Amino acid sequence: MIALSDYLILGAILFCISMAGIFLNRKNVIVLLMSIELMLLAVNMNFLAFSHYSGDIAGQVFVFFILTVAAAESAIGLAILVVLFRNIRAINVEDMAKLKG
Amino acid sequence: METLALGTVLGPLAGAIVAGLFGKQIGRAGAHWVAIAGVALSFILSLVVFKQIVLDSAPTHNASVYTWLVSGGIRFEIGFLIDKLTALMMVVVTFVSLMVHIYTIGYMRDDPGYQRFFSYIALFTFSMLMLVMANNFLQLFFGWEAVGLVSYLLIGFWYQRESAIYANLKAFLVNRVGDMGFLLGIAAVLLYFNTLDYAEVFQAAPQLAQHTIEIIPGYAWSVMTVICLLLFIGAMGKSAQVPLHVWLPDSMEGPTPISALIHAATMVTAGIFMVARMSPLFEFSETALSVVLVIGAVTALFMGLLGIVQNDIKRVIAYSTLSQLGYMTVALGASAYAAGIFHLMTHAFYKALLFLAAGSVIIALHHEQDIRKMGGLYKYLPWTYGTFLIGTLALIGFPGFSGFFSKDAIIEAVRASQLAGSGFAYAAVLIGVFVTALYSFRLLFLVFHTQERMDAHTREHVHESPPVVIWPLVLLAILSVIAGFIYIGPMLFQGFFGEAIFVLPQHDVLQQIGAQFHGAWWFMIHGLTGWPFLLAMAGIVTAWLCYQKYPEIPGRIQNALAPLYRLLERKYYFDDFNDAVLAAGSRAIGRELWHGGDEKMIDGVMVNGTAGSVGWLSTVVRQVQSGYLYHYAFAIIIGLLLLLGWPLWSLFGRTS
Amino acid sequence: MSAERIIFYIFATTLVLSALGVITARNPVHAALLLVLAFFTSAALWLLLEAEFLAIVLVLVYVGAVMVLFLFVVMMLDINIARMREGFARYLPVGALVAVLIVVQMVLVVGSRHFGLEHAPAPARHPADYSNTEALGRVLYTVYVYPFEIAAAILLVAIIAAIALTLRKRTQNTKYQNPSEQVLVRREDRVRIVKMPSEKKDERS
Amino acid sequence: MMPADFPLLSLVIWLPIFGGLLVLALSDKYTQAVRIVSLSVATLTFLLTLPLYTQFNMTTADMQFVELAPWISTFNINYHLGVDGISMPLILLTSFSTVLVVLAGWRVIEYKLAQYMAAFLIMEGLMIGVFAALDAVLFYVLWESMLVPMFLIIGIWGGQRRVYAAIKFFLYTLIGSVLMLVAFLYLYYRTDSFAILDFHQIPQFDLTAQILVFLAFLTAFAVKVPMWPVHTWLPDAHVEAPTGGSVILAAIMLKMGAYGFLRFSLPITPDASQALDWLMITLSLIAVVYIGLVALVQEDMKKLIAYSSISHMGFVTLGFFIAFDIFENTGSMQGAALGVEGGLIQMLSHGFISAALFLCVGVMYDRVHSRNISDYGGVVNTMPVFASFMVLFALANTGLPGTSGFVGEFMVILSAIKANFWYAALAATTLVLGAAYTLWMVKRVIFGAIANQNVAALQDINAREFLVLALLAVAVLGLGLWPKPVVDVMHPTVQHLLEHISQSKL
Amino acid sequence: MNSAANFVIPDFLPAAPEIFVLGMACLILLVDVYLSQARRWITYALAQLTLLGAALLTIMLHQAEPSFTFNDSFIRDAMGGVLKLFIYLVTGLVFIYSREYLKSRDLYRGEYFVLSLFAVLGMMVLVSAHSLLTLYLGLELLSLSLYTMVALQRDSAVASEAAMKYFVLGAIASGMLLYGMSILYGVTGSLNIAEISRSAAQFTPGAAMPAEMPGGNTLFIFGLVFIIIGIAFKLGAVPFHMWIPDVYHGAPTAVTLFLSSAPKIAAFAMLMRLLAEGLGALHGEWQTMLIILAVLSMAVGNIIAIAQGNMKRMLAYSAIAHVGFLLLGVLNGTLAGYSAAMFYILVYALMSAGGFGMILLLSRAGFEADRLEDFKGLNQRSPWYAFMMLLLMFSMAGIPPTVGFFAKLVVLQAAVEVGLVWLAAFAVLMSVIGAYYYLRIVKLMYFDRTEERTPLSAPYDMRVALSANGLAVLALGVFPGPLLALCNRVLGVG
Repeated sequence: MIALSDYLILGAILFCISMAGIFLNRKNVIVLLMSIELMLLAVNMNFLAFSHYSGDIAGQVFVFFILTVAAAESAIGLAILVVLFRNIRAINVEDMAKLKG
Repeated sequence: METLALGTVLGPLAGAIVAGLFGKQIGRAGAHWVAIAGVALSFILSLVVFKQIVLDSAPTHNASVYTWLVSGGIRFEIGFLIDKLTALMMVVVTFVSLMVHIYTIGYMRDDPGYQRFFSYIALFTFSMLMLVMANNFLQLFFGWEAVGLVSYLLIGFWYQRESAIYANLKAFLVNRVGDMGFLLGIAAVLLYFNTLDYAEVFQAAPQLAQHTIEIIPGYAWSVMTVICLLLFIGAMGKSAQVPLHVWLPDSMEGPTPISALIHAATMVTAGIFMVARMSPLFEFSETALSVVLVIGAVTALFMGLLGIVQNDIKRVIAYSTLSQLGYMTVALGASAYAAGIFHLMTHAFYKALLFLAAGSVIIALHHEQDIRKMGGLYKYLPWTYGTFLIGTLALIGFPGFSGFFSKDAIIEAVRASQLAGSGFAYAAVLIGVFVTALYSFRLLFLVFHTQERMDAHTREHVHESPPVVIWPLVLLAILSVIAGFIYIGPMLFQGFFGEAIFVLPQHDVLQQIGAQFHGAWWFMIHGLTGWPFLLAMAGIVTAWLCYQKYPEIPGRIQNALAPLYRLLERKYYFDDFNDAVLAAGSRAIGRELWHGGDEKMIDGVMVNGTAGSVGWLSTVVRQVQSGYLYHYAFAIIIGLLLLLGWPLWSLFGRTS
Repeated sequence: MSAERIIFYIFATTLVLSALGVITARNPVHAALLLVLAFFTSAALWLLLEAEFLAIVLVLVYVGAVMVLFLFVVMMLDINIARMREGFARYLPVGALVAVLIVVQMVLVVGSRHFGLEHAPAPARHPADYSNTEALGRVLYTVYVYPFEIAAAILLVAIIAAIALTLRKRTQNTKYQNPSEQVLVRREDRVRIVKMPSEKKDERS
Repeated sequence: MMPADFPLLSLVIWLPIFGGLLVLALSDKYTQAVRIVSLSVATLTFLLTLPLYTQFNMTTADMQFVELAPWISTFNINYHLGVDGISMPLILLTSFSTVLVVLAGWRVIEYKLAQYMAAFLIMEGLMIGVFAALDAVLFYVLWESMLVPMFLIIGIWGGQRRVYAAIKFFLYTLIGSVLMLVAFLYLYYRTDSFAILDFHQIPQFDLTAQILVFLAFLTAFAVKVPMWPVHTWLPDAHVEAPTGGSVILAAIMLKMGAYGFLRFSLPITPDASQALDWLMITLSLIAVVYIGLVALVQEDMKKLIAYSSISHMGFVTLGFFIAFDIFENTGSMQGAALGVEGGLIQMLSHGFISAALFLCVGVMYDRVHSRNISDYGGVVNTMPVFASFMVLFALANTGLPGTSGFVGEFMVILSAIKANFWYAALAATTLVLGAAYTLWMVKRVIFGAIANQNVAALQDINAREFLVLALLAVAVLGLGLWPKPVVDVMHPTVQHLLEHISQSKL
Repeated sequence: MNSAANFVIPDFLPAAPEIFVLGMACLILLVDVYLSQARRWITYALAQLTLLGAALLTIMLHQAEPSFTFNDSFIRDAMGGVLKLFIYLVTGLVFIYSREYLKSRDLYRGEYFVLSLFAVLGMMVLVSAHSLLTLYLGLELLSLSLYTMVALQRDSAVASEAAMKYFVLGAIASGMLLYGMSILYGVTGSLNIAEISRSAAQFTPGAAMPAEMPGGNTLFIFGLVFIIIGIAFKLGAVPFHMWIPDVYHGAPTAVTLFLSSAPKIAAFAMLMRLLAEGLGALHGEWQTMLIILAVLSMAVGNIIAIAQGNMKRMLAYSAIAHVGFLLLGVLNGTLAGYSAAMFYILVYALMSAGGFGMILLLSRAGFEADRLEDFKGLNQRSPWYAFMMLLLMFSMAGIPPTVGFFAKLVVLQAAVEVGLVWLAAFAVLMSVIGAYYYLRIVKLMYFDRTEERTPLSAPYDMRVALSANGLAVLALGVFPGPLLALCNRVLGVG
């Protein structure tokens, strides 16, 4: 039998990996976006696990919407990325530091 | 009586205001007429008062004019107390003042500040009357400060002279030091009597004789002593007793009539008057009396010594004034208040005379004051010479002249006194007599006899002063001769002052003297055999030898006793001490507190320091906003750690 | 050790490893592919959770659309691969430490201590005729109609955004040739002769 | 005779404010109109404040001319006005000084005259409001709003370092008052009311809380008074502010701190006041002596007067806080009353004298454009009339009997000795110090031979300046020769206050 | 348990404003396509009309008693109504202020307005969300629109940088929020806020494990933390504030203006729905967290703002500081406290709109007017607007008689009410530091002289609106009673 905790721990680990990805990544913005996808994946994992173990479908619905939003989000993210690239000819995280202080 | 008093006071005030505010409109003549009218009025009124109170011995008048303010259940009032003492003072003040007014017309004839001057001296008369007629401490203090103010204005009358405005500032400040003590004394009176009205205070005084106060914890002092000493500090300031005497010589920067009126005849005697007025308090503190006695003696002797080395005619007289004030103070200390007042009166006459005569000399020599540039003037200024001689004789106490009676009375009183320090005081006043005679006649010889030392130009223009100057001299001269003879009996030994002056029986020296007093003639004869007379003669002879016969002697003595001479010349280094230590010291402290305390500590460290550090902090903290995305993310993570951390800790801490 | 436990652990490990790979990959393309792998594995895990529909959607929508979009962008923007991993190691220790700390904290909470089987027993399997898709479909347009509409709006915004940000008006930066103009061109159009006075040096200053 | 419920206070608060807005509307296009309107508004306000005195009931300690209207019902904050024997004279002082300020700025101000006049008129309204407010929030609102015009006045029309001075002034006073706000909120929490009089009636008030509240108030009021060591904003502000600004600062704003002590600190936290009176007395005496010495060495006339202001305000706080020692020593409140009323009189008198002295400096500054003592000398030769005024005010500043300066100091010293001889002794040093720094300045500025061409070229004061100074001279002498009418107003209030604070709230 | 069975068509009426805005947004999107630049004003007018219509609908549909629809995932209550109305109002102001700016920067296109309207829609959804799902979706709708708007100035490097940062951080934040929601869902087994609060009621402070719910306490707090992070990010509370300065600074001023005003109100609503209504029972727990956030925000915001030379950046930091104050009101945890916070946020939205509006007023083609120096000597150029700015600045500093003072007063009162006197004292001291940089603006406008003589060119409506905005700050300062009463009433303070 797989315990609910197993899924949750998995989600937790994924979540942390994605966060680590975000603040460890010094260079590539795209990887940031990917990390965000991972983070959402972790959350989805949680929702599904809960909904499964509580026999309530609402969790699945939520995941459904999260997927939708995530898609839209990544679209916009990539669009912004493109604009950024056109402006500074790079997608290095370190190159985005004109605004500071 | 009320109206009389008011008239006496307001007359000069009106004169002062008119002459002061409308001087331009009414012109010079207008100014002096209005001022003189005012003073003359008050002189006449005071004569009336004098007649009623003294001659017809009407009851003492004590009533308040209006209530100044009421606070904390205490009424502060403005009012008059007119008893024999007051009446006498009124007459003296108004008379001398009147004389000076008249004299001024001549003396200040071509001074641009003519109107201002008249308004000042009229104002002075007003203040002085307020002082002497007060029936409570508040008004006393008012008059006290007011005369100080006028003296400030008058010393600085020629405000373009640096020395004058230095002198008047000095005078005011030194007086303020005295006033500080005086004010505290008044406060102490209020504290213990809970009223400022003379009558109530004096009446309650005996009960408080035994009370003690611990100003410095652990030392119980008699309340009376504290009060009296504090009040006497005030007197020291006004009446220029050592060490608060330093202002008086400098005050000679003022016009001569002022020296006569304020710094010889009236204002400086305010202290004496005040102590006499406070006799019901002083009597209950032998300590205070001894202090008064000693300080007076010191002043009397050592200030007299300074008179010998001075070369400015007015300064010589100024130092003699100091010494004479010392005599009066001695009298007070010996509980011979009457004698003190008596000397005050006679001194007022002859010292005013001396100053005015000196003034006349000064005019004659076109404002030359250095006696080394005079000499042989008696043939040019016969009247002046005559009156001056009379004044001098009165001053040294030549038998028959007014000074003789008052001074001898004081000396006798001191001899009879049993207080601590009376021995020293007696010696001091005796030597003082010799000294007085010495410097007075030195002055007389150097000015009127000996060969003429003024330059040719001046000599041609030397001429006797106009009658408006001479008349006051003559009048004062007459009084200087007769006043003593007439009044010694009644004033000293026949209870002239009645209840105005209070003396405990065990202190009443005048009583003892009075026991073998058989009239003025007797007193004169008696005086011829006493030490004072001989010492005075010795003084005259010495002066004759040193300055008339063998003028080279002084130089020799000077070289022989160089250190001593320098000591005298530097006036015992009082001024140097004040300038170098007190004045400069407080300025230095002030500068230190300003730059060090205010600017460096408070502003520098506390205020701007805080502001600066906040600014610095902000420049540091803003570095956190590095602009790097991963730092921002990291901040979020840290926040997460933080918020996650503590509740979990608390929870698992509790469970496990 | 039941079969599905084994399956779970296989996929879970793969998922974690591929996730790690995503954030450590030097080359974004690799990262993207690893992400695809992560999606696949998690899809499998979701099947274990009887969320068939979502599992499929995940594969179709994500792997099929989103990740392709990613790859497309990665290709479109020529990125200097060499600089990709500079300084990664430098921040690794502290980063890892923090990450681990959080994992510990989270696991402390969501671990078996609260969600072990004894607390949350596994539910019974649905019968074979049970359709997850239908179940979702039933509620999606009825109970969740309002969220559904909002989701629609969100997608619309995404479209608008994508266009507004990336669409370039061709007219501005593309050049056309017009041969007839080129033929008809005259000298005056091309050359202009300007008369200028010869200027002296000193006037410059 | 007006009806009892006539909103006189509101009138004198809002009239100048709206007058100021009107002036603002006139703008600099019609400068003459601006002047006339400002003057008439100020004068009218002054005349309207007179009934406060003439119709004042001197037998009761209750608030008079009370107006009460709900303002913010949700926190039961009210538009609550009223005056008693403490605040009423200060209101008159305010309206009086404003007239002078308007006159003083008549021709002198060229840059943005309308804004200048408007600022002063609006500030007048606010200041009167501060003295009349009986609701803590209303009080605070006015108290803070007041800073804004003053900030602008210093900053716009000030001298060289005006920006520094203005910001220093603003933040200094702000940091003080915000803590007072917290105290108000705490008291509201205790009483569920913002009415100041309700604050007075908190039955049980433990000492710690009292002390905290007291300290909060202290920061606010000590900065305003100002007391050592938070006084350093004053010299800067005074020096840099235009003459009018200095006058209002010295004459009114400083009084608000002292007023606050009487209105808040003492009645609300009597036990804390008693516990900390040693501190207050020490600070007051430091103000008298330390600041007196500092004033002695100032080279800038305005700075000197500013420091002398601090020193004189020391008497005010001293007069207030010796009360407790006097209870202990004498067991009666008589002496205390003397001290408190002395302090109040000192406030008024200082209002006149410092204003007068600043105006005098202003008169010279307008001609020579220097405040340095060393740039003057022998002014009397060219400006005799002015010189006599200046000397008069200087002497008043030294506390000469017959001038108002004497009354307060006299009363305070007389009651201080009941608390402790040395308090009185130290306080009395001002007789010497005050005379020293004031008259030394007079000696260097007024007397002596003409120092330089500037002085030689001086014109004596014109009719307008004469009027201003003469008004003040009358006030100074009047208060000095017959303070009774003013003091009588205060008796019931002060008596009531002292009875109140003599009962512990512990 | 909401299931498909026994399904009834939900009542759409309560959501009429949302539906209207959505419809209009789509309409404008279509219309705009066919408009030439010259006719762009039609878009503008339509957008304004949309807001107006929405406002009318909201007012008409207003009712005191809360009512639910869409299976309790949508709530219509008085608070929501008022918040929405203010959102319309502020957005309307934003449109007025931005028009000239957009024109002069080739941003005067349909997208700006459409996206704004979608953002408004998102806010509305957020405001009246009654389930985690709708709340999340509303938040995303809002955020996505905002990301795009920030990047809208395509040729500006800083703008796109700002957008990117905003996007990434925003995504993280929503990820955290979601994680928290998932936990809550797990614990309570429901997405509905009412039910969540019902089960949260069982929460027993102290005990780690209540009987009926395994690990309930721990999990609640666990979820709570993530939820709070999500909210704090949206509000911009330290340490989740990092995006604010960069985004405010980088975004085109017109967008910054929008960003800094209306969404704050929405964020407040989100906070109310989640913390107050959902997890009110955990007040004891989140109060402490909010205290930490409040202290940090006030300190960091005020202190860093001092060092700023750029107006937008400075206002960004001041925004952070203001959030700190807002939290003072919330952490009081009573209705009175919430109403204080609501008052604060509404007032802040007004002030912020006015403040950025002034920047827009001064800016013109090719000149951003976002440096402090650009305000030099404004009093010479235009006394009136200098005065307006003075009012706004003093209001932000919390100096009476402006409304900013009362905003601070009420939240401080709320803090004192729960015995946090030290916190109040700290807050006021921070506000003094804050006063310094607001004063600097006033100093620049009034004390410094400038040679700049170009007259301020702004369309009539903008002048009127801006003046109204400034005067409102003063008027509300003199008569704050009504607005306070309103906040109290809608929150049902007894």
